[in-house]
Amino acid sequence: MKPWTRYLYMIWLIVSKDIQVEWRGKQGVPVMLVFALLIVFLFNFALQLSPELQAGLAAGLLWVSLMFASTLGLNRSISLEVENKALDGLLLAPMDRSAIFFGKSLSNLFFTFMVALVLLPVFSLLYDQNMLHLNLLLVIFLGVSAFTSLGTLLAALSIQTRTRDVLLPVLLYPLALPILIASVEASRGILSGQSKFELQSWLFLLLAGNFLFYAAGILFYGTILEE
Amino acid sequence: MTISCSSQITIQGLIKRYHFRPVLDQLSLTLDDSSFCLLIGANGAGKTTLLRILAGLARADEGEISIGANHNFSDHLLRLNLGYVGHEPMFYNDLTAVENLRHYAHLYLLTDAEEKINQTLHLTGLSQYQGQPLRTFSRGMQQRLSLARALIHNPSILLLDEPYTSLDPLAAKFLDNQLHGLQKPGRTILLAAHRPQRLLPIATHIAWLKAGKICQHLPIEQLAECPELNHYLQERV
Amino acid sequence: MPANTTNEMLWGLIVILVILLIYTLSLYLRTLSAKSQQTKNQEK
Amino acid sequence: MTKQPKVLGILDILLLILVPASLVWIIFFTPMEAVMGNVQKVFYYHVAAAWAGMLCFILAALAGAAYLHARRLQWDWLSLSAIEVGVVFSLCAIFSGMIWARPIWNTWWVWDPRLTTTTIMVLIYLAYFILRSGLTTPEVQARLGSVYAIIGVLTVPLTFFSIRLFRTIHPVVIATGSTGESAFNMSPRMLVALFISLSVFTLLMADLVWHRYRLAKLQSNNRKR
Repeated sequence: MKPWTRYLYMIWLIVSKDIQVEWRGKQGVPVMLVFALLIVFLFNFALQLSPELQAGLAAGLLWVSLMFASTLGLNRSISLEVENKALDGLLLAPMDRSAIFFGKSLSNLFFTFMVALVLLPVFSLLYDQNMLHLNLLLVIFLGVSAFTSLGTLLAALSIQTRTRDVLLPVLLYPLALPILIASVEASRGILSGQSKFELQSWLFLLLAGNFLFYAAGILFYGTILEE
Repeated sequence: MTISCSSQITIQGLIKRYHFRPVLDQLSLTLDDSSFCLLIGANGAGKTTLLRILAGLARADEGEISIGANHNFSDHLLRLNLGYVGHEPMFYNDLTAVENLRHYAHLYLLTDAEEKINQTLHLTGLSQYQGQPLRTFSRGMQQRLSLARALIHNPSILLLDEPYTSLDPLAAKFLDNQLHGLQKPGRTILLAAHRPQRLLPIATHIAWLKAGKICQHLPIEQLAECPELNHYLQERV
Repeated sequence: MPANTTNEMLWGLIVILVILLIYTLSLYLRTLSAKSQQTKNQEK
Repeated sequence: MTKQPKVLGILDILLLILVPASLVWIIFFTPMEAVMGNVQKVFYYHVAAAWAGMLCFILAALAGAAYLHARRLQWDWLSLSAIEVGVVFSLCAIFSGMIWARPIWNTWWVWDPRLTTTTIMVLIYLAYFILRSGLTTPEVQARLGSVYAIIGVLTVPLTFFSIRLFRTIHPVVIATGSTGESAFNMSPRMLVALFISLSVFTLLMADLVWHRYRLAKLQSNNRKR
């Protein structure tokens, strides 16, 4: 097996293991989905959103509920590994530590993207706005990918503290703010019919975020996990 | 896909600090090929720290470790030849025993994964429990499965961190004759034990970790010549 | 005719100086307590 | 604990002279802004504070990288000190910016990119202290703190550009240029004032970080016993 295929194979092993555990326990995606919908209803009553006003806020609401839901997923994903110190098992495996980072962040990305795919039709119904654009899916993919890669990295930090995963939102949200802004603005642009060209700067920002956080993950995940 | 290299472990000047205190202070130790060494020492003497550093789970502040001729200790391919059993079983509660083992078999790039899984399950006497999720396993059974995980890729170096803790007498007996079977030429075993009495007949060497250093490292036969160590062992019965 | 905002100017500068002063003070106090802690340790 | 080094003493005294001198120069020797009046004079200290804060966070990230490489705790003390002083300077910049915005836009808070970025940086680095207090062993505190400090400083450009972009698309009601914009058509005297403020704050930063470093060293030695 050539080094590259072995590296990708390891990443696939971690992702498939996470999917297998999720399929068996069903503690991840359903919880995230219900939590996201809960957030939407809470905001609806809290902000007394009138129907016509809501259309503009749909993008913002989508991303805030996605952000909170994916935080649950990030915490579950890391506490899964720390439960029986299964993370040591991964550290014992003959692979570079960055493969663990890739595996975990891709599996987080996969679960959060699943939640997003279910949320979109629900939002379309709630705000009678067709939200099933291909461009929107691309923006959601880029935004969620940046958010979950940064989240995976910070979850490895927060899990080592005394309060375990309570600290993740405090560490994650200020750092992830640009990603949230870019994603909401890009989604709002797409929903209001702007072409991808007009949203170029937002997409570039999302790409930069992705690149930055994946690079940080590769560089520091090993350092964070090593004792 | 195993790298053939003699399984001699040499450690020089190993230092590891916690809260500024050097838990391991200029520790040096050489485990020659195919030896079965008992690592004894008081609680908090650094036995677990040493084993975790050797397993690549922790990083030494200073010092050199080389396994066989390979000096690049941090090369992750070296871990193909390393088995480690810690205090925790390192499995996923939602998966069954065989799924957990299959996960590790793939991680260690085994081509004959299924056959190896059945083999190690049989060796550790867990064949009939293989379909059950791990959360239903007792501490003893989890420990056995952990040993199966450490042996599945037939490593030439085996690190066991107090495998007897919280085992009932039956499981302890079971582990004894398994340890007997583990010894083979080309495999080096380092076992950290809290009460090493029962392991003296099996082991070939004994190393005493005190004050961050290996103060005694001698073959079992010469145990009589070191009264201090003997006294320490009597206390520990 | 420029607005008469001298007060705001003074307030702005004062805010910065006050924050810096408070921080320097806290730094000084913490150093004192650390030093006394150190002498206590040395006696032990 | 070693006695305070001579240079630090000189620096303290120098600052005791320079700070009031810079204030006098700003208040009396710079022209009054045609529209805003005197409040514009807060601009020099406001920009200098933001600049010193930014410098601190960059220094902290470099010290963090040095710790990860050399694993000497001294680097971590420097990183911690730089972040603490950086947060103080950023707070100075935020509050002075708000007081400056008050008479011009009669709102306390205006979503100006620079001001908002500084506020988010304060949030990021408050999280740094929360992370450190959640960790028990000093070595782990240093290692994870350094990683977080580096990630923190890497996201600042991203934060700044996303907010600036957000601003240009949703301009604030009275778009008379943000608090820093008027900095470019400055008379020589104003430039001198800006230069003085920047250098005074840079010296002040060095002084405070050095003092905080010695405190961190002292506290660390106390914990060793």
